Amino acid sequence: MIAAALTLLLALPPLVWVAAMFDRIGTGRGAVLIGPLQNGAALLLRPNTATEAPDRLNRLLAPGWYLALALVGLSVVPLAPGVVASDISTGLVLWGACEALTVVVVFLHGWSPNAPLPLIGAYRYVAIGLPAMLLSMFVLIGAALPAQSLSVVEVVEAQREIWNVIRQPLGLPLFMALGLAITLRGPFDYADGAELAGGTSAEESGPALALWHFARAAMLVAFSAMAATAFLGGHLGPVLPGPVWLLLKTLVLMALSVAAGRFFARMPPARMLTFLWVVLLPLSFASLALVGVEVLP
Amino acid sequence: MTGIAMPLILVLLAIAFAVTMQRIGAKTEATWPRRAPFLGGGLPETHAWQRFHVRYYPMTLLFIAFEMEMMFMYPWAVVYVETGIVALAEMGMFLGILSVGILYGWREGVFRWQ
Amino acid sequence: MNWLSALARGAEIPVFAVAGAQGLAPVEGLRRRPGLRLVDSPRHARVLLVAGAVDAAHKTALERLHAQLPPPRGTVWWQAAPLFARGEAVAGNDPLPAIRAAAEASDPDQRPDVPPHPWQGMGPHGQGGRGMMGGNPYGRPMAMTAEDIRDGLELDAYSARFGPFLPMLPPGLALDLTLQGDVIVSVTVVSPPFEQGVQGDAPDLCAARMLRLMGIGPRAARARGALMVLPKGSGMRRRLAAWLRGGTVAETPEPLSEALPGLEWAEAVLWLASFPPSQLRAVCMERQAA
Amino acid sequence: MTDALFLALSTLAIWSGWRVFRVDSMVRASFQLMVSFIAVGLIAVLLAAPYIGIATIFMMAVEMMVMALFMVMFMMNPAGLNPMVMVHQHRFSIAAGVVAFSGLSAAVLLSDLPVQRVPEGADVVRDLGHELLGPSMLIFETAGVTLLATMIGAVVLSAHSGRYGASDAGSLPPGLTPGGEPAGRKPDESAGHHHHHGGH
Repeated sequence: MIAAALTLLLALPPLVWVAAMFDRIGTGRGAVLIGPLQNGAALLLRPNTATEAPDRLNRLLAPGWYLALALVGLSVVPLAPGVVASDISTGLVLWGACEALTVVVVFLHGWSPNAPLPLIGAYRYVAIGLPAMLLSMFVLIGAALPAQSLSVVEVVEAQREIWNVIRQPLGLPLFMALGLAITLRGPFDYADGAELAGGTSAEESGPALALWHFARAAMLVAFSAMAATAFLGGHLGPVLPGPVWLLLKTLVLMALSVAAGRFFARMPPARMLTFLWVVLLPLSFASLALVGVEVLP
Repeated sequence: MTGIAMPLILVLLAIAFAVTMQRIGAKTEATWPRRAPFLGGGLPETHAWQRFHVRYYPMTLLFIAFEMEMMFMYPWAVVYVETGIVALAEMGMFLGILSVGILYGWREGVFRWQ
Repeated sequence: MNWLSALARGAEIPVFAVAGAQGLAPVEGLRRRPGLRLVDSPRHARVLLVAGAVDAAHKTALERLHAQLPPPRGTVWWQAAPLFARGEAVAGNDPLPAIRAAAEASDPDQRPDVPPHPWQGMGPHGQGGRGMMGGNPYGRPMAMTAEDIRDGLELDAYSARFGPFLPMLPPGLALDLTLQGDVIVSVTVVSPPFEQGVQGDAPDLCAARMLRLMGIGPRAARARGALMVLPKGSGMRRRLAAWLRGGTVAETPEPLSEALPGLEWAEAVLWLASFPPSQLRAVCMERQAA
Repeated sequence: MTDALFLALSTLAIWSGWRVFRVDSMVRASFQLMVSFIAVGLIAVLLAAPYIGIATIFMMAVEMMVMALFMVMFMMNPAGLNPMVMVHQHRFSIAAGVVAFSGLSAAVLLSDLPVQRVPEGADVVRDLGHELLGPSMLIFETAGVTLLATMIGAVVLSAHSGRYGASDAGSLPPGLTPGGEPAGRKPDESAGHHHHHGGH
């Protein structure tokens, strides 16, 4: 348990670096390897400015909470058979709680500077973040059906025969939609988008901004690890040891998420809200029904 | 049941890390022009904090009801395979009833901006 | 923290670019330049780049913007007459050396250090406010309730001047907006967008600006799905499609004070970006002349 | 270990519960309450209820989020820029608090609480599932209908938009024949405002 937690803490910074590299590939800026580190260092040395009458405490803590949620979400992922940092029998629900709290944290991040653009970003994000969470609940329940358990360890064990991505082909894409929402990316980036000049982080600078980006990337890692575990068999795989498989699958999903974030355009929020409830949510019903019929004895 | 100790430790670590890191940056004096909210050179008349006109409030109410129902589904999922067709039928009914709620909400336009 | 500073020396310089007259196309040309990175908010920037002439009427706005860059900060005037005595003026085609130099500079504030309204020590708690909603707590009054144009709920109306240098609006466009939530309730055009010439109306440039607001690059937009995310019936799809095909858009927009109220922020911003700057300028000038 | 955790979490729950009434900002108050509930949820996990505990955290996160939206929307001075007192009817609330606290404490101390240790490794979530699909099936299905009624009620009471347009514009259905009289029941002229009122 402690070994697993230490492994996570050691693996997270390099993986965040990799996430930043993925973000840089294809932007034509060069310096893919060292660029994110240099920019991060430069940002850390800049000052953060106060805004008029901000909520200081929440402004200080919001990036930390975001990072904490990414870490807790990551900690329910088993790294190898029997090696898991948070060994809790309701890991899937704990992951869901992390998603819900992410909405709260992003809202606080936008609320606390007392400035118009972050505030609009915060409110828009809540509109989209809440229903996007329903999608992940359905597809993760779909992953729990064959495992007959809410424990993430059991979910992995149940995929020895066949991965959930084959049992539940719609599950992974729908879960990726949630992933884009909690990592504030592309089509679901209603918090920090360009039409709000950076939205909830428009007023942040210096270390606060660097940490917010760090936490976003950490959340991408956590989400990808969770998706790899729930749909791609986690640490299961031939020849190579378990943690290596998990790492490889996580990297693939990180790359996929980054690519999806770049490919799909962002709708105006009201349109996305209807799309979520009327198209994606019924799709997730269907996905659950499909897996339900499949696993019936 | 100490499975929650590790998440709590991780939360404390993350918060400590974030607070420490935010002490690194240079310190500046916060003058009033520096503190003004960014509006591209423009100025607001009032504080941004306000009785914010949330445009999707009926959706949030629908959402809460829906979320409540989802919480029944987790225990259901655990015993689904054991119970078999009964569980499928029961959840089908349950979801059917709630889908009516979504359809009604859609027809009444609650997913649009009010 | 020496190693941190050493690492930071190789970083890209974050630049907040203000496009003046004829400045939009040159600024867009900087977007892929290595060594600098254009950012959306002055809070993220180290250097303020003023590209193209900004008329003296916008001096105060520019000074306010300048103050919002966290210090130390530098200024570069690129093909623009300096409006205040900070930073370096560049006439040539390449502002990068001047930006590098400005990244070492440290400009002081141009605006006086006074709160928007006096408040210190006033009121029963010394925070400048009175009662529940009155006074100027911490220098500003609180927003008050007003009629709404959509659902009739009388909640607070937020009035502010947006622009002239907001990156999501056409450069130079300053609007006095009243918002309820993120829906625009009323609009007054304060100053029209700057003249951008023929280059500013170039289809690829216009399409890239609009697509950036949708969170994607021009390459991703070649898949026609990008058009589907735009609202139907507003003409935005038609105009973006024309730009993506390489055609020009010659539609005249409705006057802003009639077209924008009732739109939600993202829609309004996309609607504005779906017209070439020259057309928007024409329609705003027409209004001001009348 | 468990005892220390229990003490820490209950202190957090009580402290943040108390802070709810001491802060000025509606947002802070909502999320202080959320923190309090999270601590209670974690205590439930310690009490061998891993599902109920974590589900409490999950539910309270979204519910307090929505509560914060509505609190900010309808309360004066929502961010507490001017200091204020969160408590109304000060004396009455103190009295009510004392009565409730002593009543509940008396109930806990005086009643004969059953001692049934949950066996180590018992799968309580499975038991809960069997309960839902077995003896409590009727309750479960009733909850579905109740929640549907909640949804419809919430939409009717709060939504301004309607099937046939905005409610204050009449929201009249089209005629049965082209250009004919609006179909459906006629609103009562003397009744003034009808039901859509958007919660002023």
